[in-house]
Amino acid sequence: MQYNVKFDAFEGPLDLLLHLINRLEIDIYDIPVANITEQYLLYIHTMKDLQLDVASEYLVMAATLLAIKSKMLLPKQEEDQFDESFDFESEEDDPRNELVERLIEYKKYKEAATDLRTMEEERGLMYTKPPSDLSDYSREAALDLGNMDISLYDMLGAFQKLLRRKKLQRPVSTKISRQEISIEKRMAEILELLGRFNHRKSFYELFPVPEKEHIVVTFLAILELMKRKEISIDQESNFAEIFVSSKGAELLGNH
Amino acid sequence: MEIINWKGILESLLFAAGDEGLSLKQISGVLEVDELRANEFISDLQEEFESSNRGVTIVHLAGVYQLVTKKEFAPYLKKLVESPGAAHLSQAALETLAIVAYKQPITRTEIEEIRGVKTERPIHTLVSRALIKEVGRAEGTGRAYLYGTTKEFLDYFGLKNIKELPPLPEKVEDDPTEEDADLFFEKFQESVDL
Amino acid sequence: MEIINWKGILESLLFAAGDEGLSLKQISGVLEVDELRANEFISDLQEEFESSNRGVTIVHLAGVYQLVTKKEFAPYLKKLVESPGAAHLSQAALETLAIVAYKQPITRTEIEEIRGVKTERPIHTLVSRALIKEVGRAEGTGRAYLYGTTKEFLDYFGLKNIKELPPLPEKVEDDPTEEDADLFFEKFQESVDL
Repeated sequence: MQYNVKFDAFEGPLDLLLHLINRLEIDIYDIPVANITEQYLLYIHTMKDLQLDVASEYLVMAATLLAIKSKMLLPKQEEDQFDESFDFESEEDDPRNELVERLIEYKKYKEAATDLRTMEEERGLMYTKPPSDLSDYSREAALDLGNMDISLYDMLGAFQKLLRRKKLQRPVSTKISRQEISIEKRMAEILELLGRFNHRKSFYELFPVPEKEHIVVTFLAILELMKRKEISIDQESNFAEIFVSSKGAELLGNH
Repeated sequence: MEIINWKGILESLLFAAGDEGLSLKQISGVLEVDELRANEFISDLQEEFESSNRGVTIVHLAGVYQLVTKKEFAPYLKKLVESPGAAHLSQAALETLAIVAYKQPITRTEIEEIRGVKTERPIHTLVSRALIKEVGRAEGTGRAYLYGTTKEFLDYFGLKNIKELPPLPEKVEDDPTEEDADLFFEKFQESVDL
Repeated sequence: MEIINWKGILESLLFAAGDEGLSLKQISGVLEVDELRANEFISDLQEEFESSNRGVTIVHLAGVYQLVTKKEFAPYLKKLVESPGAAHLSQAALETLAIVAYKQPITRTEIEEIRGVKTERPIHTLVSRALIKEVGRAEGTGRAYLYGTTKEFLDYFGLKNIKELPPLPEKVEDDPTEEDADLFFEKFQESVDL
C-alpha cells in the first residue's frame, strides 16, 4: 500500500529522471547515460516486483534510454576525424540532446508549478464576501440576450468563485444544524422501521437519504445490528434482492 | 507582550460572514474571550465606524451582528446598480444560472441556501432574459416554484442539450482514494435508486 | 461647499460588490470623476487600509478591485469555517496549468509532449474548475482544441492580469524541492536492498 501511494511522488518518466539526476548529483547537460539508465531500470523493475502498474510512458522512456546508451557506444565515424569543427559537430550529434532538451523544458514548468502552488496558498489566505443584494436599489433594466457578452466559462467561473467562497464562509452555527445522525440513533430508526413493515424490508429501502454521511451511518448501523443479532439478512440467490429482517419477523413466521 | 489587533480581527470576521452575520457567541468563540468582552469589542468598533469616514457600519439584526453600508451612501449604490456596466449579467446572476443549470429543478429557497444570500433579483433577471423559467411546483407546503434552464439557455451557450455542460469537479481530485469512494457511492446510489 | 466623503463612498461600493469586484470604469462612472482620479482614490484608500488596524484591504484581481480580509487574520477566519480543506490543485493539474499559462494557446498533445505523460484528466479538472478554457482550434488535421487561461485563473492565483505571472525560470539550477521524492527514494532503496 505504502508504495502505491508513494509512486504518485512522480509525475511521469521525466519527473523520475529529474529526480535521479538530482539525487545522483549529475550535471543535466552531461548525463552519464549508462549510469542513469541502470538506475532508471532498477526503479522500473522494482515497481514491477512490487506488482505496481507501471504506466506505458515509463516503459517508452526506458526504451529511449537504452537506445541512447547504445548510440553512445557506437564508434565515431571516420570522416569526422579530420574535421576541424569536430567538437562542435559531435556536440550537435550528441544522442542525448533531445532528452536533455525535454528535461530542461519540463523542469521549467515543474518549477513554475511550484510558484503557482505558493500563489494558490497566499491567495487562500484572503477571504471575500458575496456581492450584496442590491435589489432595493434597482429598477429592472430589460436587456435582451443579444446585448450580453457572456460565455459558459463566465458562468462556470462565477460558480467556482461561489464554491470557494462558501467553503470559507460557512459559519460555525451551520455545523451544529447539520450535525450528523449517530449510528445508535440510526439503529433505533431501522428497528422501528422494520417493526412498522412487518419486520422485513428490502435492504435498499433502508437508504432513503441520498447523502454520503447518511448512507455510511445507515450501513454501519446495519452491520452493528447484525453483529448484535438483532437483525438478519437474506438473499434468495446471487444478485437477487437483499432483505433485512428483525427478530419479530421470525416470531411471526414471516419468512 | 504581543498586542492583539481585536478591531482588525473582528472586522475581518464580520466582513467574511457577509449577510449571514455572526452571533455574539461565534465572535466570543473565535476571539476566545467571554461574551461581555466580545460585546465591548463590538461596541468599540461600531463607535469607530460611526464616527469616522468609513463606508460601512455594524448593525445588530435578528440576533447577529453584520456589516452593512451606511445609509447615506445609498444614492451611490443605486447609481452603481443602474450604471451601464450592468449590461452583462452580474456575478450574482451567473452564480444563480450555474446553480439552476446543474441542480435543476430547484426552488428559490434552495438556491439561496447554496448562495448564502437573497436571490430574488438574479432569478428575476434570468427569467426576464429567458435563460431560466418556472418548470413546476415543489411538493409540500408553499408549493414553491421550481426553476430550470430554457432552450434559449442552450442556444445561448451553444449546447445541444443540458448533458453537454462540463461536469463539475469531484471534491478533492488529487486524492485517488476519495475518488474510488465516490465511484462506490455512485454505484451504490444507482442501486438504491432502483 | 459640501465635502464629499470619497473614501466612505468607495468603501461602501466595494463592500457591496463583494467578490464580484468593481472595474476602474465602474468606479469612475459612479463617482463621476475621470479614471486617473478614481485610481488616486483607490490608492489612497488602499494605503489607509494597509497602514491602519483595519481588517480588510483592497486588492486588484483579474481586472477588478475588491475588498478582501488581510492575510494576517486568516488563522481567525479559519476558526469560523467548517472544513478548511479547500480543494487544492493536484501536482498534475498545477503542472498542466503552468504549461497552459505560459504557452497559451496550446493543444493537449503539446502539453503531453512537455510533461511526458497523458494529461487528459488534469485538463478535464482544470476546465471544470474554470481555470482554463477552449480558446479555439489548432490548424491542420484533427483541429485539436487550443486551451488558454481564464479570468478565474487570475482570481484563483491572486493576479491582476496575465502579465503579472512570474517569469518562467530560464536557467536550470539544482532543485532544492526534493524532500518528498527523497523520502520515496529511501523507501524505494530499502525495498531494492531486500
